[in-house]
Amino acid sequence: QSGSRLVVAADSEPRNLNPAIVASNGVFFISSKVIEPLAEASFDGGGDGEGGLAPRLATSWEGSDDGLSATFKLREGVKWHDGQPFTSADVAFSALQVWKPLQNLGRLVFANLEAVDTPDDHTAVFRFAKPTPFQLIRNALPVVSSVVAKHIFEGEADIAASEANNKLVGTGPFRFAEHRPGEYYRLERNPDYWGEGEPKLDEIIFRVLPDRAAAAGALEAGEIQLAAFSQVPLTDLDRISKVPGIEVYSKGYEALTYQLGVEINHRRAELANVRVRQAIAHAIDRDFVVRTIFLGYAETATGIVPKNAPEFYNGDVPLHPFDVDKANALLDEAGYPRKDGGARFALRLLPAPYFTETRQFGDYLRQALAAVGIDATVVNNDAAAHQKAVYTDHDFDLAVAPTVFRGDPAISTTILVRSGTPAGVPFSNQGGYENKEIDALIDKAGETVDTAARTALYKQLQVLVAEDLPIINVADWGFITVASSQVKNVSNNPRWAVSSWADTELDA
Amino acid sequence: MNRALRLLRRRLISSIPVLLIVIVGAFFLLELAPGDAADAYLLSIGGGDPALVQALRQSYGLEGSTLSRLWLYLTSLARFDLGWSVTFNRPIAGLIAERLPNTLWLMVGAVGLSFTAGSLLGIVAGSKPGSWRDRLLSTGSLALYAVPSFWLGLVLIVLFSVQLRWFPTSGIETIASGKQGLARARDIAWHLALPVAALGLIYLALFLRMMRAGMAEAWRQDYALAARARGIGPARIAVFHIARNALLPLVTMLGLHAASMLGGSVVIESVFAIPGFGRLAQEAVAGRDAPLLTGIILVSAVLVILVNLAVDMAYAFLDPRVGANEVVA
Amino acid sequence: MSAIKRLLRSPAGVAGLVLLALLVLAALSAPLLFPGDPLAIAGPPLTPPFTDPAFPLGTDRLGRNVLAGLFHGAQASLAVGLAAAAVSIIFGALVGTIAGFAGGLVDEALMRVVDAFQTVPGFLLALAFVSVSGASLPVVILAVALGAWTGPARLARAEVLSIRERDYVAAARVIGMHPAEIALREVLPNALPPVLALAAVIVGNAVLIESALSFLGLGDPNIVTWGSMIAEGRNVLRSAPFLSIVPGVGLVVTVLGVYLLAEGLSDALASRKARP
Amino acid sequence: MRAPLLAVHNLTKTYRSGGREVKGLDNVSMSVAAGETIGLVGPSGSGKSTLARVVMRLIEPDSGTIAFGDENLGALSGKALRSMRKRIQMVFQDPSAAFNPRATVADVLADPLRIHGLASRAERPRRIAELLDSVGLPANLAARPVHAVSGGQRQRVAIARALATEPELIVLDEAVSALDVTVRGQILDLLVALQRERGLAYLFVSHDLAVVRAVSHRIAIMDRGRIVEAGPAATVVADPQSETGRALVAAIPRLHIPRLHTLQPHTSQPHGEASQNA
Amino acid sequence: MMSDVLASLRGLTVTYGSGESAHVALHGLDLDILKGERLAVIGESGSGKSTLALALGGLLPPEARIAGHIGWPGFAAQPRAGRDIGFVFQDAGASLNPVIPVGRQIAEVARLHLGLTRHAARERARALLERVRIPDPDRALGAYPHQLSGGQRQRVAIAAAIAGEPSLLIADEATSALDTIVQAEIVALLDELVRAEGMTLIFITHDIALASGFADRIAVLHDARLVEAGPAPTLLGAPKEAYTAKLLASHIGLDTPPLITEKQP
Ligand SMILES: Nc1ncnc2c1ncn2[C@@H]1O[C@H](COP(=O)(O)OP(=O)(O)OP(=O)(O)O)[C@@H](O)[C@H]1O
Ligand SMILES: Nc1ncnc2c1ncn2[C@@H]1O[C@H](COP(=O)(O)OP(=O)(O)OP(=O)(O)O)[C@@H](O)[C@H]1O
Ligand SMILES: [Mg+2]
Ligand SMILES: [Mg+2]
Ligand code: NI
Repeated sequence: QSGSRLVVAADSEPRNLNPAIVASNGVFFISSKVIEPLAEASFDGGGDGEGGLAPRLATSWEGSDDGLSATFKLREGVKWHDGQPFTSADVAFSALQVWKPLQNLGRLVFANLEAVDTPDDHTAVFRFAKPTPFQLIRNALPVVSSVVAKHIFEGEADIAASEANNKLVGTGPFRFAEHRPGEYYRLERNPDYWGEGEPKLDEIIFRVLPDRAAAAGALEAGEIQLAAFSQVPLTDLDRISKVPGIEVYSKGYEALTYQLGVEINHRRAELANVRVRQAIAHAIDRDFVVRTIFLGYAETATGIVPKNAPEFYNGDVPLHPFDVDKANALLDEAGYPRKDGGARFALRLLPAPYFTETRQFGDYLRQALAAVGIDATVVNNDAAAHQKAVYTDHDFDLAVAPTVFRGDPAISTTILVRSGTPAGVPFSNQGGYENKEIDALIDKAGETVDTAARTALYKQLQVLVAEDLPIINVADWGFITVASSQVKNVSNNPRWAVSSWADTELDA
Repeated sequence: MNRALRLLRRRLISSIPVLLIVIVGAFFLLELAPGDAADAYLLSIGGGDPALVQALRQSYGLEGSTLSRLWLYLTSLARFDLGWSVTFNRPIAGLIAERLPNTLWLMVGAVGLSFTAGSLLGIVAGSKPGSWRDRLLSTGSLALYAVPSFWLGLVLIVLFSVQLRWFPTSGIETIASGKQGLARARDIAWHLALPVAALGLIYLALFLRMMRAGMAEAWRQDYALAARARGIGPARIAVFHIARNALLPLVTMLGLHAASMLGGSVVIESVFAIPGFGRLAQEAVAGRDAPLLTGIILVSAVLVILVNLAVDMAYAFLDPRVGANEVVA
Repeated sequence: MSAIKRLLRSPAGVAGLVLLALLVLAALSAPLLFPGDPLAIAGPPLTPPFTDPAFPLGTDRLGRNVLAGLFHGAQASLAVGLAAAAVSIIFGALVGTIAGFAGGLVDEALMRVVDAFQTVPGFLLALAFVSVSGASLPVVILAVALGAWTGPARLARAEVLSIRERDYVAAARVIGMHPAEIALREVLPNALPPVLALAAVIVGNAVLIESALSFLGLGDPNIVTWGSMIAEGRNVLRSAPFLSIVPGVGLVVTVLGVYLLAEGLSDALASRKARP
Repeated sequence: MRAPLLAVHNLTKTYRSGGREVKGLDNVSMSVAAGETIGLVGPSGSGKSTLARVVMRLIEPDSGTIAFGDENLGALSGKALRSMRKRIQMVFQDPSAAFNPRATVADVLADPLRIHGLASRAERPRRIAELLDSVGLPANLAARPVHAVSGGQRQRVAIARALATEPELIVLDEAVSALDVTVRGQILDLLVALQRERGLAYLFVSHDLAVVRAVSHRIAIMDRGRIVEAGPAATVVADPQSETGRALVAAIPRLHIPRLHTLQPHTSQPHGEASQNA
Repeated sequence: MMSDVLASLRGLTVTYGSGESAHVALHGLDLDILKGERLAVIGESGSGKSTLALALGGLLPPEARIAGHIGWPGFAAQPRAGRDIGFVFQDAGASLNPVIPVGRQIAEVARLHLGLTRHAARERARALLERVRIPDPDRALGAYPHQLSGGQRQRVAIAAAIAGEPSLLIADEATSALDTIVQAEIVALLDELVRAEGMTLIFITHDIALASGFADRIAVLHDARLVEAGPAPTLLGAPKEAYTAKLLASHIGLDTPPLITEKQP
């Protein structure tokens, strides 16, 4: 059908739109329609016969037993938006010139990538200097493997600063048409797309709407048809779900799980005491948080791996259920009795500023801590100041962090508890926590090529973390998509909002 | 008009040190803030490693001292180059040129609305001080003034966009409509109706009350009594003799409030998703983009100075006494 | 007739006084009527008003008592307003007076600084300042003062300049009074009242600016202010409008009160001037 | 003639405003002897107030000298100038503008006593009462705010303030112009009496030649910043030499009391007719 | 006919304000104003002179309450300010609108009361400026009040007051803000105009000498009451009331004996 235009709310305009360089959801949200990864997350089977991955630019993948190579068979007959053919040279270029040296997550995943062999136009063989678990590569594919065109970037002195990063040329179902800063991005149908009968839409417009309440209004007024990433405030969902012609989806974010965690500065004597940390864990009513702050659109967390990652999840860990008396007893035991005023000690609590929920949880945590005699002051910073205070200057006692589980614990989870990360790295262990046992376990898992053995190590890690609580995980949450009922095929994969939308349709 | 020219020259000369203070102040404000552009960026992309942080700092030119950066900035300003925005990865001049018109339209609309409606209603209210009409108008407008603008904006959206669907909820024009010329102007006006109302209604009270007070004051002047003594009717006195005198302080206030209105648009732009100056400034602050914020503040200061110049000219036009010492006859 | 008597005679002034008295009463009684932290989670979230006698005005998103917030918010709003007004008046009057007395280069330099602050949109400045310094009550107060001190500075300077030319200052010089004494005893006491009358306007603006900052997420999270209540309530503007209407009414009453009082005050001061 | 008490030489003062220059004083020289009253008259804007204020060192002249007794008054500054002020005082035209709006009569009179150390704190109430008495005011007026007494009384308070430092010269700038005629007569009588008792000298500024004539020994006529004519009061009035002098004399309204020669309505020219060609 | 009564005031009482702050500015005034006469009203500050003038023109402020009766036997109907009664106030600078050229201010009156066209009214304004002896009236038409000297401003105010060809002209301290030289000029002008146009003049002043110069009759006000009124020669030559005599005695003229001994001490 023709003339179908999908208007979507977007809440930010990334300064670098190239997903091969910036692997973040804000970038993927727009660019994933233009630039494709080797494989995408899926609710069902994958190219290697195992669950969870669907082929995109790669049709199949296989890792060697020694963990020193991985082979990708590439899709044939794919053309770049400018008409050039897509070949293995593009993959090699992307991996060696972009993912490994430039990409925020690729730098870690491909740290040991040495070379990419291209025996033919449709085969790419990744060679690693040290054994690299294929489980990790595989899990990371949807996030780290966005392929860019070699002929576009080749010869650029500084790829990271290239103009081409914001005028994307990809292989995806939509071509980048225009960006009116502050107003919208417009993507148009790629008539030469490899997917048969795809894309179904003629045009996608990402309309920049920074205010969440405004997005809800625009949706109701019919000015936009879709708002993903909870752009419609959770509190408004109950009402808006009753508006005829509007659907609410909570599926489609399974591989984009955000984790609400309390980061702890272990340099504070009180917080270095495990009893105090346990007391704090007991002081938090996780059910209340899920029910009231997330209005049920979340799950209580048991540790650093969310339930949404069944491959690694271990629910059989020490839990710290909500128990104010227990918390008080632990604090008394730890040697911090209530003083005259009823407070044991004072803390500074820095909630991360980017989500309403993290802030609200900050407000809640202040109250929860007050109930056990800890006097917390909430410090409200903007993003830059928060980054500086928590991750560079370590000038905090507790921080609320929305960390992301990215398919494999090695990508962005173990960094939360492994000691030795230099200052300045966000969402890493900046609390100065150091546990030899945990460090050794993480290092071992990093070298373990065998999938089962590696998985077991991570399950054990969850137990250790739950016992010692270097970080307190409270809830795991996804997002909500609200769309006009005209929009079809919504939320049909675990990373739907940041996938290609090749099959998304709009009923007349 | 030689007295106008004299005024102009004096104004321009005295604005040079003012702009210098503004530039240096704005620059330091962000330079001294906790966190820099690299910090802001890193969080926005969800993390990275230490080497990336280093690379970012280097590519943003954040290595030298604050003073050396200020010097660099000033020298580039001297070449009429506003610099490069790391947040947007674009030249600042282009960025500002793109956003400024939207804010200007909003301001012009809001000022036009509040000034004309305010002064007209002020004449109505001030022509009979103490009457119920006067009380209603002046207290009612004050109540509007006391409503936070963002809240008024949201209520207008709910009422007129979502419920009645008379106006669009947000944006400056219909997206990707391809409209040109007059059709586009109409489209923009239609989009601006609500934000202009939200901002204009707030300031309406200011002008209304000032006009009303000015009218009351002017009525007490001898020339009002003299006009009555010459047999001129009250309506004619109000409109032809008093209103113009009462308008003078309003014009002055227009200049004084130009800056505050520009500030007020920050919130309105955010509510109505208008890609304007205010939002750009917010993003500059969030991104710790000192050159961008300085550029924005500099341009708004220049704008305010220009408005004040225009106000002075208008004042000189309205009040023959300004700057004149020559004696005729 | 004293200025106070005249104030009590103007309907605007009396209305303003009554509104503000109510507000002060609410602020003072807040800790008595609602002891404890008004931010404490007290009941089920989003209780509509007039349904639960324990929460006459309902509860918010997290189950906090809206009525308690309203009363404690009065305290915070008044505190922000008064402190901001005090800071800007004191600082502004100081700068203005120095400029007025010193004249010459000092005057010129100070007035250029005043100009600079006046050409920068005050809210932009406040926004940048709070983002950069971290949102806490003192910072918000300073941010408001940053945009508000120029008014008092200009007015103080103008008053000093005009009073300096009055005959009674000349008379003081004639009897040989020391310039410092002239400044302190003859000029300042007569220059300050109109400057003080500006306070009311600043209080009103401060309350509004605080609410706008809260709207943009830059309020002090440890304190209830009406601004933060409205800012939070706006997310549920449609489903629970009372959450933003209740504090909104508080805000309107406050600003209305201070403006009416300001009007009454300026009338009272003006008629004193007009007296022969 | 004795050495003059006040002597000014070649005083010049030019006001600049909006690019225009106005000669406030143009090369003015004059003197006042002890115990003498000099009347200064002239049309509006002729520079009378400028001269009075320059003499008082309230306005700085562009050039010229001011000598008072043996002192070079024009060159004094700071403490020296302030202590010199004891000897030369001033009374202003508008009795309501010349007092701090917050002061009481006692405050006003205590200030000069305190500043020049003329009376200890304990003696002040008595001195204030004496001062009030010397200008014909009751002592109980001291507690009243200055703005709560009548215009005539206020001008008496102003004179008392000037007398407090026991000066040798008082400059009176239109000191009686704002008063009703009946009050004006009383104040003039008071001034003359004080002069007789204390040997005060006055520089009496007024635009009303008749009043000046009534109280001055000598009269100086100013026009456009210059002294165009000066001489003994009787002479100047009887036979003005300057154009301005003649115009001033002609313009004074004469009280015309007819001898009841006719009860017909009056149809003659007004008595100031000569002014039309001034 | 000199004895025709133009206006007759009976028991005229004007009170400002009410309650405890009420202030009686005129108290039981009985006075006839004769057609064609020149009546001088004298009195000290606050005696009620301006109040009387405003009451005659119906221009009292809203806070004034008026009692008693003002009859206008000299007019067919209630006289209108501007058309039948012209006013000149003390401060000419303040009684002219600062932002309107003086020519327009005069022409406005002429258009309003004489029904002239815009052009004719302008011509009349020009003629009036010439009549009040403003040099270069063509230029003065477009001048703003601040561009004129004090005396010229008062002349313009007079021109505006007589632009409607009123038969009664009230001049309230029209000369007391001016210096003596200019005062004499303006008095001469008024005197001449009134005679030439056959207008009745009420000349309000605090200066008894000025009044004595050209008034037919004089009314003396004191403390809100009419002390006495009568033909100028009678009143000046043989005042009936002590207050009038005191006013006369207080006058200082050139022939008043000096208060000092003229020799130098
Ligand atoms: N501060 C000033 N700035 C500019 N011009 C001034 C100033 N003071 C006085 N003048 C001008 O200087 C001239 C002399 O003024 P001055 O006040 O001395 O006159 P005067 O004789 O006292 O007049 P009057 O009788 O009206 O009081 C006038 O033309 C006046 O306009
Ligand atoms: N609008 C008013 N409100 C209250 N009192 C007034 C008002 N106008 C005049 N008065 C008072 O009424 C009395 C008479 O005033 P009026 O102006 O008639 O006096 P006047 O003889 O014209 O005095 P002057 O010579 O000072 O002009 C005065 O005491 C004055 O204070
Ligand atoms: Mg003078
Ligand atoms: Mg009067
Ligand atoms: Ni005669």
